[in-house]
Amino acid sequence: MIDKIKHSLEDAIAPLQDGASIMVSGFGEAGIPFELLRAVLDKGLRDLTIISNNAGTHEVGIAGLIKAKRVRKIVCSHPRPINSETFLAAYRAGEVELECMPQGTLAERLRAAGSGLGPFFTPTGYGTLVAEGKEQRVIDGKGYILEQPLHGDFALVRAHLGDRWGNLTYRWAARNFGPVMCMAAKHSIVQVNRVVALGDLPPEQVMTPGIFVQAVVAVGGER
Amino acid sequence: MIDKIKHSLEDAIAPLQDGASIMVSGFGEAGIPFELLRAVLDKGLRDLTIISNNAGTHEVGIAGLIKAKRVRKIVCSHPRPINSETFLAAYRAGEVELECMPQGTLAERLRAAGSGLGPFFTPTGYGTLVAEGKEQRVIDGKGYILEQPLHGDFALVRAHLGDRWGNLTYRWAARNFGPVMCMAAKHSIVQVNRVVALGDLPPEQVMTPGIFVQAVVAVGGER
Amino acid sequence: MSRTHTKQSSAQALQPESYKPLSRNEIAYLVAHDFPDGAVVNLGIGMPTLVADFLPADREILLQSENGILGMGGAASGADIDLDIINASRTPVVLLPGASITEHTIAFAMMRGGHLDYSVLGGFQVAENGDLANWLTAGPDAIAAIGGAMDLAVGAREVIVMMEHVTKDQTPKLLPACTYPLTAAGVVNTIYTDLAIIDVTPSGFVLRAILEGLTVETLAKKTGATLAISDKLTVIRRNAQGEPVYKAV
Amino acid sequence: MSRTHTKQSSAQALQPESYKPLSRNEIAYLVAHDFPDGAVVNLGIGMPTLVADFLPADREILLQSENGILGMGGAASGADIDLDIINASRTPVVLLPGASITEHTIAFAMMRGGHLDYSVLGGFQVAENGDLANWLTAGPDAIAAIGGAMDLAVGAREVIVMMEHVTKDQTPKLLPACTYPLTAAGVVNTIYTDLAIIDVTPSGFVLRAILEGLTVETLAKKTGATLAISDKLTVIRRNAQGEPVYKAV
Repeated sequence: MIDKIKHSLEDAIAPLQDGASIMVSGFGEAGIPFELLRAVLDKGLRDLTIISNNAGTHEVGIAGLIKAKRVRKIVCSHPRPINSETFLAAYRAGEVELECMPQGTLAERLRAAGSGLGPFFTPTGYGTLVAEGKEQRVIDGKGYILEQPLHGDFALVRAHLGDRWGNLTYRWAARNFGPVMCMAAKHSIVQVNRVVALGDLPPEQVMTPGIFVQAVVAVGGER
Repeated sequence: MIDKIKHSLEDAIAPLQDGASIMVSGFGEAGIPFELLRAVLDKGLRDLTIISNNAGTHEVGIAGLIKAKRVRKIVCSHPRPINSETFLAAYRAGEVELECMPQGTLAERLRAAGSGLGPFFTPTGYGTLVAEGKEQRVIDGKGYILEQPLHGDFALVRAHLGDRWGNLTYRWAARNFGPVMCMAAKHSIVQVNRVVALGDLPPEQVMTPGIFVQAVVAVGGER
Repeated sequence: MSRTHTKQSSAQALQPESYKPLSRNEIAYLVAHDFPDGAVVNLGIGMPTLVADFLPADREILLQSENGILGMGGAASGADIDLDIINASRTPVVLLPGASITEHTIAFAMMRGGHLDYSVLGGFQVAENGDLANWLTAGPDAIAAIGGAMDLAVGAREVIVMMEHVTKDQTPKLLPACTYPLTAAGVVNTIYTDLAIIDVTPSGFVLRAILEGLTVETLAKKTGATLAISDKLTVIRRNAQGEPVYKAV
Repeated sequence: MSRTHTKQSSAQALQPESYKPLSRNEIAYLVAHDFPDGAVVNLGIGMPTLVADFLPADREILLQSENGILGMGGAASGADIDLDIINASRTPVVLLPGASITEHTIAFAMMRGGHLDYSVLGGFQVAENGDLANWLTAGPDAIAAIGGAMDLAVGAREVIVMMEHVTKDQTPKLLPACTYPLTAAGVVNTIYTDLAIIDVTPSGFVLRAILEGLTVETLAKKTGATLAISDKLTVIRRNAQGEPVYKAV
C-alpha cells in the first residue's frame, strides 16, 4: 500500500540532513510552508541552501532560519521585498551567500530539473548582468542565454488538500511554486490543511499528481 | 468587451489560409476537433502543414484532409497506429511529407514555443537517428540533443467547456495536447461541447487560461 | 475605483513656465486610458500598480499577475480579503468573474511567450535604443533583486515605462545609454513621465505628447538624449473634471 | 482481472529438450509479480499492455499512461466505457480512486524526469550494452513511428524489455550490438523473454532465471551475445496453479 501520510512534522522532515538544498514554495506569504520551516529550525539543521522566490520576511519562515544562522546560501529572484531586514543584515554581515536570478528563469530552471531536460535558452536576461559568464546565442535576431536545470534535495511545500498517494490541490494563488518544486526536488514534503481519503480529489482537479510527492503532513488551520 | 465566442465553425476558422501550419489536439480519438477539421475540409484549404500526435485514422479528421490531398506535411510522433491506412497510402505515393519525432519532444517543443523559450537540450533521442544533424552535448556523463521550439500559425483544439474570455476545461484524458497547443499557436481556435457564462468556471479549475485562446465555438454533443 | 488623482497638493510650487507636473496618479490615469478594449496587461510593482485604479469602466481590460492570476480586480477589503489571493505587490485583491489561476511556470510563459499585450514597468533609466534599467542601482552596496522585471520586459508585445522625467536632483532619466545595469536591452516602446509621453523608435526618442505650459526646449533640457518631435505632437492638459487628456476628441 | 495466461495453446510442439516457452501472458505475469508494492509503472504499447492484467492484488501498483493518466485501472466495459479515458493503446480503461489527469508535457516530464520506477517496453533487439531498438526496422520502406517509446526509454529508474527471445526465423534478438535503429542507448536493465530473465549489467548480459527444461547451452545458442550466469540463477517453472514462478519461496 502506498501511504505517504506522516503523522507529525518531525516524521515528515526526518530525511533532511545538514547541508541539504531545500526548495521552499510561496510567493508573498501565500503558499509558504511555515510549519515545516519551523520544524526544520527546531531540528537544528545547519548549512542549508534555500531555493525560494524570496529570502524570507520578518523573523519567521526562511528569515527565522537565516536569523539562527542555519542558511549558507539563498537562491532566489527577489531577496528584498519589504520586511526583508533579516536577510539584508545577514547578507551584509557576510553570513549568507546570495544567488539571484529572474523569477521566470527560477521557475523554468526548476521545471527543467523536474522534467529531465538539460539546459535551455531563454531570452530573459540577455544583454544584462544575468548573462555574464553564460553561453549566449542570437537566433533570428533575438538574443538568448543558456540556463541550467536547478536540482535540489528536498522541497518543502504548502498545499491545501492531500491524499495518501500524494495528490495535491492548492488554494488560489498559493499554488505558485508548489507544483514545479514538487517536480524538481528529489524528495518533496508537503504540508496540507487537510488530508482527504483516496478518491476524494476529483482526478481532473488534482494540481500535483502524487508521483511528484514523497510525504504529506496535515497542519490543520484550514482557511 | 472581450468576446471570443464564434457562432459557427466557419466563423471560427475564418482566419485560416492556404499554406497555414495547424496544430491539432488529440490522442487516440480523445480530444480531436473533428468538427473543426471538417470545416477546414469544407473550406477547401490546401497546402497545409499539420502538427499533431498522429496522422489521422480511418478517413475522418486529419485523414480526411490527407485523403483530399490538402496536406503538404505531417509533423507528428506516431503516424501509424492502427487504422492509419490513409496516411500510409498518401505517404507511399509521395503526396505528403513526414517529420516524425518523439512524443515528449513534440510536446516540449510546442511548450518552448508557447513559453517564449529558445532551443533546449533533451536526453530523448540521444544516440539515435533522431539526433542526426542536431547539436549534441554530454553533461555529467549523460547525452543530450538540442531541440528547437515548434511554432505554428493556428491550433485547432477540442475542449469541454469554454467562456467568452477563452477559458477552457477539458474532459478527462481528452486534455492531452490541448493546453500546450493553445499556448504554442499564434491563433488558437477551440471547439467546446458547451459555452458557459463568464464566471461559471471556477478559477482554480480552469485548465487553459483565456489568454492562450482566440476563438471558441460550441459544437454541442456534450457527453 | 477611487479617482484620488484630483487630490494632489495645490501647495506645490509652479515652475516659471507655469506647468504643474503630472502626479503619479495622473500618469497612471494616462496609461490606463491608452489601453484598448480587451487588452491583457501586467502591472509591475511600484508606480504601475496605480494604473489598476484608473482603468476605464467602459473597456474590459484583463490584469495578469506574475503569481499566477489572470483577471484580477481591485484591492480586496473586509470579508473579501483572502491572503491566498494577492497581487505581485503582495496586496490582497479580488478576482473578477472569468479569472483563472495557474502555477508559476505558466504565469511566466504568458509573459515570455508574447501573450501579454502590455507590460507596464517602473524605470530608473531608459536609453534611446529602448534599453531599460529598473532593478539595480550602481551603488557598491546595492543588493540584487530581480523578481519578475526581466521576464516582464522581454516578452510583452508592448513595454511601457512609467517614471519621473528626472531624478530628485534633476538628472535626466532618458539617456543615450543607461549607466545602471540593464533589466533588458532594446525593449521599451513608450515612456510615460510626469512631463511627457515619449515613444522609443528605431531612430530614438520621439515626443508624442507634452504637458501643457511646458516648452519643448525646456523638456529637451530635462532629457539626456536627442528628442525628436512627432508630426502629431499633442498637449497633455487637464479637462474640466481635472483628468489629464492628450488626444484630440 | 482475468488470468487468461492459463489458456495458452496446448497444441504447441514441445522442443526436443522438453520445455514449453512462456506465453505472452506468462511473461506478463512474471513482470507483474516482480514489481514491489508502491511501484509506479508505465506499460508501453504491445506486449507490455498485458502486464496490467496480472498485477498482484496484494500490492498497490500505480500505472501511468503517456496521455496524462496516473492511476489507471483495467479495461473498461459496458457503462464504464468513456472514450475520453483511454490508455496508450487507445483502449478504454477505468480510473482507480486516487487517479489524476494531466496535460501532455507533465505526462512526459514524469517519464523523462525520472519519476517512474519502471518503464516496460517491447523490443525488436537489445544489445549487451543496454541499447534498445524497438521503433523502426531497417527495411527500405519502413515508415518512422516513434510515439512515446524514446521518452519512456530514457527516463525511468528501471527499463524492462519484454520480447520473444528470438525472431520467428530463430534469429537472436539479444545481440552484441543492435542492427536496427536505436530507440535509446544504454538504457535497458532487464529483459523478460519467453525463455529467460536476463539482466543487463556493465559487463553485459547476465542470466537471472531460465525456463525449466531448457539448458543454459541451448539458451546461449539462441542468444547472440555472451551470456554470463548469475550466482543466484534460478529456474522458471509453473506452479500447481499453472503460474510461472522463479524465486525461492
